[in-house]
Amino acid sequence: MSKQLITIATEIRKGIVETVYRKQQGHLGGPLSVTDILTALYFHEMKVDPKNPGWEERDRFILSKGHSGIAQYVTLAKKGYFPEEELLTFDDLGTRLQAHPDMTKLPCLDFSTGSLGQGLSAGVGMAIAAKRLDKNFYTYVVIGDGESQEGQIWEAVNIAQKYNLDNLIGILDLNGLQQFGWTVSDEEQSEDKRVRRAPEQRALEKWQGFGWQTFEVDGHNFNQLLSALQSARTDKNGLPKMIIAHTVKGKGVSFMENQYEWHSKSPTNKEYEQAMDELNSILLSFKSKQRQNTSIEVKPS
Amino acid sequence: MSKQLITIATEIRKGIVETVYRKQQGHLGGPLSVTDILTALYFHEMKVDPKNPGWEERDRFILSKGHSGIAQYVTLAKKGYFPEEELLTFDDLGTRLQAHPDMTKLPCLDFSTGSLGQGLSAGVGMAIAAKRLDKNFYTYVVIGDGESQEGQIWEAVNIAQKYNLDNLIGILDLNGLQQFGWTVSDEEQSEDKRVRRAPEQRALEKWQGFGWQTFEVDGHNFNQLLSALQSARTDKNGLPKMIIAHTVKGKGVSFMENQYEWHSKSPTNKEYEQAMDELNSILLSFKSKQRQNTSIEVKPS
Amino acid sequence: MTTTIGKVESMRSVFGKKLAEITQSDSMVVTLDGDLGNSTRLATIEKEVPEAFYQMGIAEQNMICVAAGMASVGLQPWVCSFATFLTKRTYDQLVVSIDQTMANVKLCGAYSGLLTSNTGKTHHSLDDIGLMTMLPNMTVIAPGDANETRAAMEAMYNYNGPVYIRLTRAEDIPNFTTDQSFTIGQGKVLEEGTDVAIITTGSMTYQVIKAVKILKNKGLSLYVLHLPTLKPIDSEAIIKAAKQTNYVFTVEEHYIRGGLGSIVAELLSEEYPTTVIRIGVQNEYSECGKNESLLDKHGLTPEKISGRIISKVYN
Amino acid sequence: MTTTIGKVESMRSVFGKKLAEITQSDSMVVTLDGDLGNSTRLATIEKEVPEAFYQMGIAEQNMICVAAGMASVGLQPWVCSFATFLTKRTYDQLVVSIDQTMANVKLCGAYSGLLTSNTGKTHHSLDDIGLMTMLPNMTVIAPGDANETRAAMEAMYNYNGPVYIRLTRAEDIPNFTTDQSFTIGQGKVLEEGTDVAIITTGSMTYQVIKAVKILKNKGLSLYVLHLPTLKPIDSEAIIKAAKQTNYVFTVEEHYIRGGLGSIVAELLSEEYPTTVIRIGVQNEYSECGKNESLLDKHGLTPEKISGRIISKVYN
Ligand SMILES: Cc1ncc(C[n+]2csc(CCOP(=O)(O)OP(=O)(O)O)c2C)c(N)n1
Ligand SMILES: Cc1ncc(C[n+]2csc(CCOP(=O)(O)OP(=O)(O)O)c2C)c(N)n1
Ligand SMILES: [Mg+2]
Ligand SMILES: [Mg+2]
Repeated sequence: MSKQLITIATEIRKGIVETVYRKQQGHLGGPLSVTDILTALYFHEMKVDPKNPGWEERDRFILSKGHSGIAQYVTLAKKGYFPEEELLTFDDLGTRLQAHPDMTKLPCLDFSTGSLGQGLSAGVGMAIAAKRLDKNFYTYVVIGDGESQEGQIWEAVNIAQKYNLDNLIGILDLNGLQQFGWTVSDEEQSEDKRVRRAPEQRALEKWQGFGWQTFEVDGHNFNQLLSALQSARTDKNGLPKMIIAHTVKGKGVSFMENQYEWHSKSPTNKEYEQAMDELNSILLSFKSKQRQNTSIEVKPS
Repeated sequence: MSKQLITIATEIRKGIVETVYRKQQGHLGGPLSVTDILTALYFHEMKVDPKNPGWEERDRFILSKGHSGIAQYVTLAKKGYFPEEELLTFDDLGTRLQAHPDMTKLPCLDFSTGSLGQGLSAGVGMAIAAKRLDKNFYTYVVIGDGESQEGQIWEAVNIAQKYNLDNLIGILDLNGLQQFGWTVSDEEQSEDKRVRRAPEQRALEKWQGFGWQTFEVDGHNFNQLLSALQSARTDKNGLPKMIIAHTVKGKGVSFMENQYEWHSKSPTNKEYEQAMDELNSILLSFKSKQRQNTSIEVKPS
Repeated sequence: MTTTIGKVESMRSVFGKKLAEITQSDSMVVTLDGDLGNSTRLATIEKEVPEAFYQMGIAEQNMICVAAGMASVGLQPWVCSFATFLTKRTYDQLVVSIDQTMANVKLCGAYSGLLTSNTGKTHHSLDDIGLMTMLPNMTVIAPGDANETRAAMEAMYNYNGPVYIRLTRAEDIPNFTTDQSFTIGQGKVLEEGTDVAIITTGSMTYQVIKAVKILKNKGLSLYVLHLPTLKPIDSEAIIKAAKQTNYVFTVEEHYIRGGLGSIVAELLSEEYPTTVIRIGVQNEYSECGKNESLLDKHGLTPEKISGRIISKVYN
Repeated sequence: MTTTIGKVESMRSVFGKKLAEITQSDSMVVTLDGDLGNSTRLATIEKEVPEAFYQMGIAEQNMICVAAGMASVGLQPWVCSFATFLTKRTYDQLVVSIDQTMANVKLCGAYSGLLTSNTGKTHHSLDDIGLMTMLPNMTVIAPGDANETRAAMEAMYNYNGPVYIRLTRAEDIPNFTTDQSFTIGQGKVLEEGTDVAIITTGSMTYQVIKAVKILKNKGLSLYVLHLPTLKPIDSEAIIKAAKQTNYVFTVEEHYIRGGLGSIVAELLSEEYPTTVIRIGVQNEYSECGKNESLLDKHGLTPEKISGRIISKVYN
């Protein structure tokens, strides 16, 4: 039985909003921005087995922008790694679901993050290890656009290219916002009502300049995401791959979209209800559309 | 009275070899590689006054690849900042001429370096300060190609572009070697006999990708160096400038050129004599050429 | 002197306001943010003195050296980020570009210790006292309340050289200091007694003040020394505290390896050997949790602190 | 046990050879270089087991996390650079990617202390004991001679978890240990006496052995405890040393703030308060200079060490 990726992603978004609302703590903007990417990876692209999380041949995944951990937890729960009820322990003392992914607590995590800029390097290490050990797994790393300001990212980029890591696939969650960032001028504001931004305008030039193969996609369009992921996986040309995914921070909840304050903020009752209404109506409208055309399906795992 | 830059540079090279030979310690490859750049800066481009090293309006200079400090010391001595005899205190306990430039010991240094990758950031700070204080000085920073592997460089590059620092001029000493680096294949070897290298092949793409204005020059050709420096200084277009200078590590001494072991090694008597012979014959041949054509002259300061 | 407890002021909001004031009054002062201004309250400066606010993005290493470069031209930069990133992510830069050059840079470590708004072990800063006091030219300050933060910032502004200030995110600390001025290097005796000396710093002093109430009820005579400056350390005050009592306890929101307790043990071992018990975070990582749970887990609530002291003294 | 002095072996050359041996015998072992292999002798592996050598360039932060990623897949990476860059430049990475994940990574800090081949203060590593012992899951080793380095490396190889080994560039230390095996966490009593205990580590133990000769001539009875492991610390051995003598001196090529002396003072202040005098680098930066001049400047030659002890004991 296959479910539509959009449905899954929307349900993940609901789980994110629900958890942060109930616990009254955690991040929202970044998790909602990266949801479709996680859905594409866990429900279509990656070779993983929820029943055997330690499987040596599994593809590896690192959420380098670790503050979006809640998005990964909901995704993992939906995929069947652990019961959804455990989500309600998020951020509690003693939980396996730490604010930032902690592999020592939750074994289905391939790496720990939380301090920005380190995950891509760990991915380089995994990709080198795969080559050294003749293993065919791929390593996927999601980084943020704000995170890309960390110099360590560019150290990793350089070494990945030097060692021809075509088994390393990065995804840049390019949502144009970070935690605080820079103010924008009045005319920039009018466009999408954002009042601050992470001024990354040269992502493509930078990654190409450093010798990576790049793909540019709408990070909320599964057709584009999946086809880029497939090319990235199959082009065994010695080049590490970066999928530059244009995304919207807070995606799916109108009043959170492109608003930097929603980086980490807990919804009030009213905000929670509006958010869930909006997400539910996406689900509904998608279900009616579904009857009309066929969309991308989830690979049976 | 003006002296030819090539003559000055060759004399500086002699001073470098002499000092390292006499003290039997220090670096040679990097200092010889950067000598012409330092000569162009101190004897032509920069607005400085050896009699007033603390002059507030002076141009600032940072040797980010601080292990080449001896090259800067000899240059400063030749320029008249301190007596040449002091060079013989290089690396001694109590000296002002530390192995790596130390502004707290030698006041004519604008910044301290030695740990690679930090100097460009300090230059960004000086350039921002100049704008904030409405000062017209320029900030020049020399970095190494090996040094450019440090992620911090790319953090600085990003911020310089964001803050439109067109008063910041970088020079990349692109000599294709670092301390140890990577082995080269047999065919790569034949070209210039180097057995290892710093595999920077994308400098232009990287710097342009990050939004800097670039210039590419032969770092041992004064015509090219000076004209790039002049354009860099006069293009007030909001872009920080990077002069990518192709250089030869160990330049001027045949058996040191392109040989990674000469990164830091002290010459034997015989090697010292041969090196000085070679440098002297450059001086001689240049003096005879000088009679035939006019070359670039030193600006009276 | 016995402590009088005043109103609760948020340390970070006072930090933002005081720094805006300083920045407004002196155009040589500039501020650098590591993309956390809305958390740390450095955002106040962007709002009130925008031309003195520089957003350096998520690139802490560069930020530190930019500040050093600015200082070399005569500016007085104040750099602010979470304590954990400000110190651990940039330690080589702090050494080489700030401390070795004696740059006039003020380093503000917000969200220090365990209380980082429930973000967990990657965000805890439990080693920054150790890190920063190993730097030969650094001055290290950890104020106990908002009032002292304000006074310490004025002193930092007037001091020429690198200073690190360690701030807490906790917002339930009432003012217990009243001094308008702050002398770098000077400890403050909050209680004079003869059985036990408690030496504290930063956010823990208020917990100790509460613990003292419990301990007095148990009939103990207490000497309380609050050390808002960790470097240079007030050796005289520490030795005096040790001499007047039978036991010395130190309390800090920091690892017991390398922090205040370590400094006190180093000093007293040389000058006046005596029992020093270090209360703080043991050799382990912490995790997510609300402020109260984390303090409790690590034995840093008034109840746990007093319990530890009692069990040692009456054992 | 009285020390017998054997032949001089260079610690770095033994390091390169032993690591090449380990790498040859186990294909899960890989090595990572920070562009200093020809200095540190990691180059030996590139020559002898080229497929296990990864040049990571001048990018220490990435190198640390690459090693952590490799370890997560089952490799055992050995990372080597100058101690100062390996620790200070990467401290946040060491915390978050190595220590918090308990990665099976071996960190080799070459050219530690003052003796960095005359490169000056940016290259001195005088804080790495402090830095590395603050990490909850880290094991910290500082062998005293080449023989002990070899044995310690074998122990590191067999231990599952992060280990930091602090190596000296000094090449004039003869072997004074003879053990073929190394037990992590165990100190070695080199001399038993009753007046003064000297506790040492790493490169300084040999200087102390020489100082002991001078001190014996002055009629002092000495207890010498060599601690090649700094974490976990051999508390029992330290307490025993303190109990048998009247004074404890610690000697290390490190700042007296935060290092071995600090660990000893912390422990004894809690367990057995006694006089601890920390001999090491004071609160100041050093500079260029030949090995002998630097040791002399900082009071770390046998003459200076013994002089300091005598003036304290007979003052
Ligand atoms: C080294 C480091 N510096 C600062 C932070 C604090 N921080 C957490 S999230 C964040 C903004 C991240 O922006 P971005 O990477 O664009 O993520 P997204 O927009 O997807 O949330 C910051 C500054 C951190 N976690 N690590
Ligand atoms: C942070 C840091 N890592 C390592 C070193 C050791 N080191 C000194 S010079 C050098 C090689 C530099 O290469 P490059 O920048 O290309 O300089 P050049 O070739 O001009 O000598 C290295 C690795 C250092 N000084 N700082
Ligand atoms: Mg973003
Ligand atoms: Mg080079």
